[in-house]
Amino acid sequence: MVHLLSYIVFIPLVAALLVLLTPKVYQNLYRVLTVLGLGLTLVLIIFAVSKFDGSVQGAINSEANLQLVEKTEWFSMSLGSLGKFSVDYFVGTDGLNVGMLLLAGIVLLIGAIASWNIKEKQKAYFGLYLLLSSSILGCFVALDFFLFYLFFEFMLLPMYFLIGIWGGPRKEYAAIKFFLYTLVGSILILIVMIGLYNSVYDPVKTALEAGYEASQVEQVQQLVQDGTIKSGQIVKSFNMIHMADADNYIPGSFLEKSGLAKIFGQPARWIAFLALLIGFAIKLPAVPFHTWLPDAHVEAPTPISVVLAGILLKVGGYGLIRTAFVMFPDSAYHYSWLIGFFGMFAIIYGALNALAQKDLKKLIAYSSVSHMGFVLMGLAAMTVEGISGAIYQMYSHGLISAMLFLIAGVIYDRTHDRMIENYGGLASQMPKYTVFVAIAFFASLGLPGFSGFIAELMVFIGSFKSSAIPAWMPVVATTGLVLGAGYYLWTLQRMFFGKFWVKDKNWVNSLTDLNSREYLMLVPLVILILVFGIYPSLLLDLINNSVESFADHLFQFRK
Amino acid sequence: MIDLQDIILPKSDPIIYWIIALLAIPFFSFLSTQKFRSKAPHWSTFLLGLNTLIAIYLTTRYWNSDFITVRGHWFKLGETQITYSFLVDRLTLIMSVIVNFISLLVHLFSQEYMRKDKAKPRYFAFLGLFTFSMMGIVLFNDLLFIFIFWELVGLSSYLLIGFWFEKKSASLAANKAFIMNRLGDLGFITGLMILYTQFHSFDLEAIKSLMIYSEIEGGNWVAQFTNNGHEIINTLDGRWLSAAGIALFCGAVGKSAQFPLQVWLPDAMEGPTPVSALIHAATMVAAGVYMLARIFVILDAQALEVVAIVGAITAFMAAIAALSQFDIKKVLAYSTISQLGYMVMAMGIGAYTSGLFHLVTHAFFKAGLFLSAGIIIHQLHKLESKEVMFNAQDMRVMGGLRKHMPKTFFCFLMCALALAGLPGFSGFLSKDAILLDLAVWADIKGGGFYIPEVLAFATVLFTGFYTIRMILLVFFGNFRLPIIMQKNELSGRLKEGNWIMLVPVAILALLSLSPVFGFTLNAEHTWFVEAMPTPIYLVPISYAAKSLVDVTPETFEALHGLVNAVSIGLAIVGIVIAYLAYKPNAKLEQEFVERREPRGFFGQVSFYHWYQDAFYRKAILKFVMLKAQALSWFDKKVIDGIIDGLAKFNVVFAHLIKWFDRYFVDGLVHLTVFTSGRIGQLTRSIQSGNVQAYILASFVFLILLMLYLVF
Amino acid sequence: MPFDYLLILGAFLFCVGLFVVVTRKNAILVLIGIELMLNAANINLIAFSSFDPNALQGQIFSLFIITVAAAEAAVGLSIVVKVYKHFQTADLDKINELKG
Amino acid sequence: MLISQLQHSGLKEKLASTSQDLWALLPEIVIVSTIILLVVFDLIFKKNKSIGLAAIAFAGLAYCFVLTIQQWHSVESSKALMSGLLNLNRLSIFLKGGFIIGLTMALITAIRSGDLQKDFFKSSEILVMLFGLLLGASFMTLSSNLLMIYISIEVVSICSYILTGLTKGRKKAEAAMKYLIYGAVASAIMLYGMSWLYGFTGTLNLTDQSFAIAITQIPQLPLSIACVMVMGGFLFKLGAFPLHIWSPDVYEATPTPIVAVFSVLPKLAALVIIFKFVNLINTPLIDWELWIGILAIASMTVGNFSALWQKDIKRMLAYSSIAHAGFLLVGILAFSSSGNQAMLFYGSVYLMMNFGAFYLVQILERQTGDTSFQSMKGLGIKLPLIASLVLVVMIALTGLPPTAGFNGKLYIFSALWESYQADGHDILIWVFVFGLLNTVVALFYYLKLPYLLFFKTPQSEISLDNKEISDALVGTLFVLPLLLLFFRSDWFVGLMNSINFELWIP
Repeated sequence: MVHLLSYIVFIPLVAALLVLLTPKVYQNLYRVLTVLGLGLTLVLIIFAVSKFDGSVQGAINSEANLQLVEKTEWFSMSLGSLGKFSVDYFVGTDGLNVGMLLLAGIVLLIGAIASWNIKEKQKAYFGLYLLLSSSILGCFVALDFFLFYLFFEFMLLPMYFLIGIWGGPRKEYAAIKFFLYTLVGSILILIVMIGLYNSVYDPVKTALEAGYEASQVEQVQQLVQDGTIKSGQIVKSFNMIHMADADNYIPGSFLEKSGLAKIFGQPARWIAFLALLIGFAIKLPAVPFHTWLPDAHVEAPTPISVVLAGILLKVGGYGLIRTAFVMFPDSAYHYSWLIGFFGMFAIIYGALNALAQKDLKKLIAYSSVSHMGFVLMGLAAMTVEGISGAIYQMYSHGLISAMLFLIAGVIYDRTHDRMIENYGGLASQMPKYTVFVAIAFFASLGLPGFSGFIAELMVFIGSFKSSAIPAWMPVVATTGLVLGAGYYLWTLQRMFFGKFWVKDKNWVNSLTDLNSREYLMLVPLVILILVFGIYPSLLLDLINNSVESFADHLFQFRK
Repeated sequence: MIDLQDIILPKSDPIIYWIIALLAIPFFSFLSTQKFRSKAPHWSTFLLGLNTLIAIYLTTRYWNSDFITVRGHWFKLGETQITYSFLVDRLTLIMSVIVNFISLLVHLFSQEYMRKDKAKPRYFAFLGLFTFSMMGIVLFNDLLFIFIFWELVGLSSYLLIGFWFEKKSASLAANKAFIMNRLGDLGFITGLMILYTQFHSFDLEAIKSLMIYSEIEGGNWVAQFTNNGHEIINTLDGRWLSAAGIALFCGAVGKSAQFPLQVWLPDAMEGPTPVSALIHAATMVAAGVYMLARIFVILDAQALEVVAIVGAITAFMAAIAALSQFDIKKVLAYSTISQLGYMVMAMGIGAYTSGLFHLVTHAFFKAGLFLSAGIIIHQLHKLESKEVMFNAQDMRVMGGLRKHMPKTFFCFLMCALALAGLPGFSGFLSKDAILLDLAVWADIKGGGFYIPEVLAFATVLFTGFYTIRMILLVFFGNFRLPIIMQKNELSGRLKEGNWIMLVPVAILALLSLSPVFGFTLNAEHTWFVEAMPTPIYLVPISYAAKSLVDVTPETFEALHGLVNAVSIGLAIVGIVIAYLAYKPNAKLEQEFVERREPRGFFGQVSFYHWYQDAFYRKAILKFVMLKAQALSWFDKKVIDGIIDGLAKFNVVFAHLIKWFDRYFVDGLVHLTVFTSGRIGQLTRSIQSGNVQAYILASFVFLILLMLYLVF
Repeated sequence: MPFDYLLILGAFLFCVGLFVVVTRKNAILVLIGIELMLNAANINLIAFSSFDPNALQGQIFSLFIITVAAAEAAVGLSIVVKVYKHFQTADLDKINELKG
Repeated sequence: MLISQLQHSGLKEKLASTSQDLWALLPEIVIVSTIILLVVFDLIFKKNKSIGLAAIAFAGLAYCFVLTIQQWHSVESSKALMSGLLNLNRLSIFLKGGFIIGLTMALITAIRSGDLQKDFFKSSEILVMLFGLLLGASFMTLSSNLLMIYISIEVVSICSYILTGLTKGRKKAEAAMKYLIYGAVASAIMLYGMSWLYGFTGTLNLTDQSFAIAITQIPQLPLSIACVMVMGGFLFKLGAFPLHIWSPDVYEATPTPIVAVFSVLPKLAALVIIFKFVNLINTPLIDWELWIGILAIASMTVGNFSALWQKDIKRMLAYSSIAHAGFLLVGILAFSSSGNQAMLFYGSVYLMMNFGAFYLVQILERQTGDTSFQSMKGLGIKLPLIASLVLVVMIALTGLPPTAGFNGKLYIFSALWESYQADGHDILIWVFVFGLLNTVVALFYYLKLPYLLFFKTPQSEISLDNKEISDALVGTLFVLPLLLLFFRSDWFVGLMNSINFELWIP
């Protein structure tokens, strides 16, 4: 299957079209179509991941590292003396995004099953949902910055409507806040993209343009450096892989490696890195920019907050790795202390906030903020363990937070109330549900045997071992574990243990135990969390080589 | 230069099947017990019996063989290979026998104890889970895996303490236990981080062999080794070496309830008594000491001092606290903390063998004490009814039970005397071994290091005191419950526990006699001490502590007699004082019965366990909760406030722009529209409709154009 | 006759023609004015053709001009007749309904 | 050149060379023969001759088009014909092809024009005159001799006077009158200028060496007077400032198909002549860039600003054609090969736009009866397809992206920019600024029509004949190239690159 990735990305889109085309009378056909579409995508993803062999060696900024690559010219405009403007449809997978792809496939399918009983405006809902899924999958596999940015922006719209229309009481506020936050972020990313675009050229295409063979890349790069190939012939490109390679920068350009250009005194590369960092940190969400997350989660309907927490936060993390860290390794090392600090701060700040929350979903949202702090710290460490820990954390947190939100959804669907103190002693009323809640909570607070522990352990040993961030940071961050245990067990104790008590009497008969659909969603997640907790090399073998070359790529720029 | 890869090469050994069996059976019991609804207890007991047999078989077979390790690869992290490895040596064998045997006895005891409780399958499943995780700690020789099972043990203790989750206090105690353990685990993880950074592996064997090669150069701790080819040199500040030791010890502090993290153990008594017997007496709390034994060789002088001091303090504080408790289980809990303090202190001073010896003996007699207390509580529960409501664990309702339950009394007495450390009982042998080593250690160290010795000997006195006080209050004098309840027929109904509860207690009582370990008063001659020589330190010389091994036997001989005399004397003195204070209708005994809590500062301090619990609740917990509230307020008000403020500012700014726009820009636009309109009118005006006007206009324009161009 | 007198005559005729076209009201008189201007150009051309004796391009050109002028006059008069039929007048000032 | 050939070669050789040149004029000959056929057909048949006439007309056009294409391939560089009278090159062939296509589109518009169609094909007069105009226009592109220029301009003018006045109608008569008088005066002025030029250089043939040499000797004042007067004639034909005043009245009155022809054919032909004239008279005395710059700015401004107030669509389109004339002049202004290509590209796009626009106006006129804006209100709901086509054309006329109009303007302005960077003449910057300003102003009045069509509610119930689908189909045929050219402009640019703009072969 040559165009495997394109099929994966565009099958949900086709399904969306089908959903839009089927008339309103076949009401319940929509959700069946959605589930089928996403199910097929997941099968393809699993097939793709199985074909992906982890042993491929290759520098992170060379195309040798990529697999399942599809590269065709999308459109190009010649602007006379300003050189050629070319954007190509360039998708591929390497260690960094194979995990994300798998996670996206799984969580999207579960989200689709979870939205089984969405009642009003089904056609719009499932259409938007499929649109969202295809843009997410696209975003993960896109390797052309323009394409990546297109999908990144494309995600915003359906999510805005999904929260805005099917959300809770304060849905408009939450949807607008989410939209504006991410928009501001994406503007920063856009600026850097443009800056990068006009300082990076595609050696292969320039070679063809200037009459050399495609293979003489080094010679062409040399020629461009000493200016023999004029700017008219240079073919600019959005290709992320080329952007990562330092000698693909046009001499004297804005973001050139030697960093002559200055903006308010700082080298341009640093400012570009900061802009990307802030842009994706908003999406991640890192602490100062995280306030949209609790609102968005609380107001979003359950399946949407599953997808939001499950995958959308990972797009921020993945974006950080793919754009900020790969393209600006020198400035990444320069700011590593800052990122590490913010990561550690996020862990503790998120945990403390979760401790004080009254609303179960808000609590889970803040716990996501805390867990995403691990990703930041892992990346700041820039060691192999740290980075693979960060990727593993993104993967495992995706699964765990999906399960957590499903659990919150189970209660909300029954009683439309999420306040923790309105319940007591649910264990005796809903024993099976309590088992799943306990598993989710313990997995989330990092009990060994679940995937969360492996990720956190790797992040800790990675960041302690790294010379990029001081040793006290991981040690202070470990207090996050205790706080995590604190708020989870306290919630468990308040809501589930003790005598059965419910604030509103007529909830009693509605608080039934899990039904088969909920099992269908929760059991696979539990199995996955356990499997990836006991046997992590399933994912680690895939990402090992890419992470190693990524770490070497970063390491070169360390003093 | 040794290569890390050679050390962590996968090794396999036929024993692996036995090890897997030892692990799998309890886990299988955890999984399958729920299915056997009513017959669950029998099934899990059968499984545990099987496991104990395997353990005993292994011990007999491999007791004299050298240690066996089995290793395999778990997953690869960049260059470094994360492995799992098992180690079977004498210590592992002994521990596996103890864990399985006591777990078996507790299973047997629980048959009866939990007979009426409908959630029995869940109880036995959790017991199975606990035994599985305990075996995990014992068998694995890999710090990471020890940590993993460390937390699983914490989880199972959480589940068991909070077994009766309807009781709010039980779930609160479970929370406290888990969080306290977690606090300790922070240290454990930090220790892991340090050792991994230095040696790129968690495997204890690798760490030990690499530790030998690491040196201290000018205050820096340098480890040199090659990892499949390319050479690695890791340098850390020398202080991190002791920090690693102390950090790992924190893990033990959390688990074995040492100062300052020992507040959770007394509250853990909320759980069923057999659970306390198994977990909070014999096995789990001992896990900390076992882990210390495992990492004993990589602790440097600094760390060992810390361990010794903490052990001594804990022993002393807990003993004091045990003096004035009402609840029988609380007394036993504090006594456990105190005895654990002894073991940790032993490890701290380098008395590896005597520490372990005390661990083994303590496991037996403390489990016995707990189970016998369980029988008493169980029988008292039988007396409860609607109108007769009382706390079955409170010693004030007991009294004079030796008439009603002679057999329990006899076993209780045997274990209590072992606890007090009277000669003829196993407790005496192990405690004296520790005290002897302590004395030698104090002499060598000199200076301030006499304080632990003083604390230790004081603890011997207090131990004797509270043991006998407990015996007197429970078994002597008259049965106080009917007096309080004014129902005399109650004393008639109090009968002896049935045989299934008495057999385990009896076995444990027998095991707490000294002949089990050797017909001698001197610990040196017991088979246990010979079997377990103290290993030498592998830490770089400049940081290593002076090991007791290379102290000449003569110094031991010199102090031996003196130490024995003093310890026996103090124990007897403690007993006599207790007898005088608490013999039936003695002064203190009367006070004890009426009042809610002991009078006097000393009594208060002891009862409320040095107010440590109160201090924690008020200071730390309140502080954390306040901080959390403040932060969430800050988060809501300030950050959201800023953002909303920004939004409001935008709205205001927008209005400003609108006003500016309407008057200036709009004005401008109107202006341009107006002018373009006027120009339009102008250019249109020449369209007067008269062709001659057209011609004239065109011609004039032409001429104008030409004139402009020419001049 | 000196050469530049001819040129002056041509220029004079051109100005008169233009004057007639612009000032006279009647459409036919305007047409006459146009004819005058065309003839002025003719005079010039014929005068100048004296300078290239062998090709006499100027005179050939003037021949063409005469024929075209005739055609134009014919079409112009027929249109004037049509306009008269509609407006009942040939006064150019009246014929200005198309404006703006 | 003409003279030297006449002297030493006898009549026979002369006849031989002319007959040999005749082969190059095949398309023109075909047009003449179609005219003759039309007249004869009209005389022979009495009743229902419209189909026959139409058939002949279309056949003629088709054959002529085939011949032009054949000629396109045969002629690589420019060739002098008729001993210097005409100058055949790819530019004129390209434009001739454009004129033929334009005329066919006009005839199609005429067919679709309902009642007007009767008097179009009732008798052959209008068709004859149209073909005459086509003949004149093609000769205008060929001519490089003052005499030939004058004759071809006159042929086109007279045909257009007749076309304006032919059909009955009060306004038509008045328009014809004005058109004739104004036209005649303009050609008279041109003639007078030409006579002076002849006087100075002694030869009528622009491409002659003696002409080029003589030009440099003439003092500035007389030369500029002569050139201005000659340019006056050309500007009248182009409909640019200052001789644009006739076009609103004439456009408003004459029937729409004819207006379409008026607005394109004479303009582009005149453009070629101006291009030749300006390039051939290159003396430092006359600063052509300044002249044409001012003319361009003036016509753009006049066209755009006065269009703002129009009540009638055709009158508005008249002003728009004045503005576009200004843009075409900008093409010449650049004096570089890319400038010429841009001019030609803009011209061809202008041709398509205008014919499309007038076709659609014709359709709307057929529905509502008149071409005033008020009557167009709310038609968009009734005729969605036509309205959307109108929208596309209007956007093209303004020069917004999805349509070829944008490409045209883009190439014109980039050519201007490059030439500005080359010689830095500041008039170019003024032209650039005014060009952009006018495009903005254009937005307002162009989008007034679609705005009325779509957003306003119709006052009266308009009875619609149900020919909308077929109208729309033909309409899309006209409008589609506009959209296509935006994406694939390089096909057309490729064609233009092959035209070398070298004019003269000595």
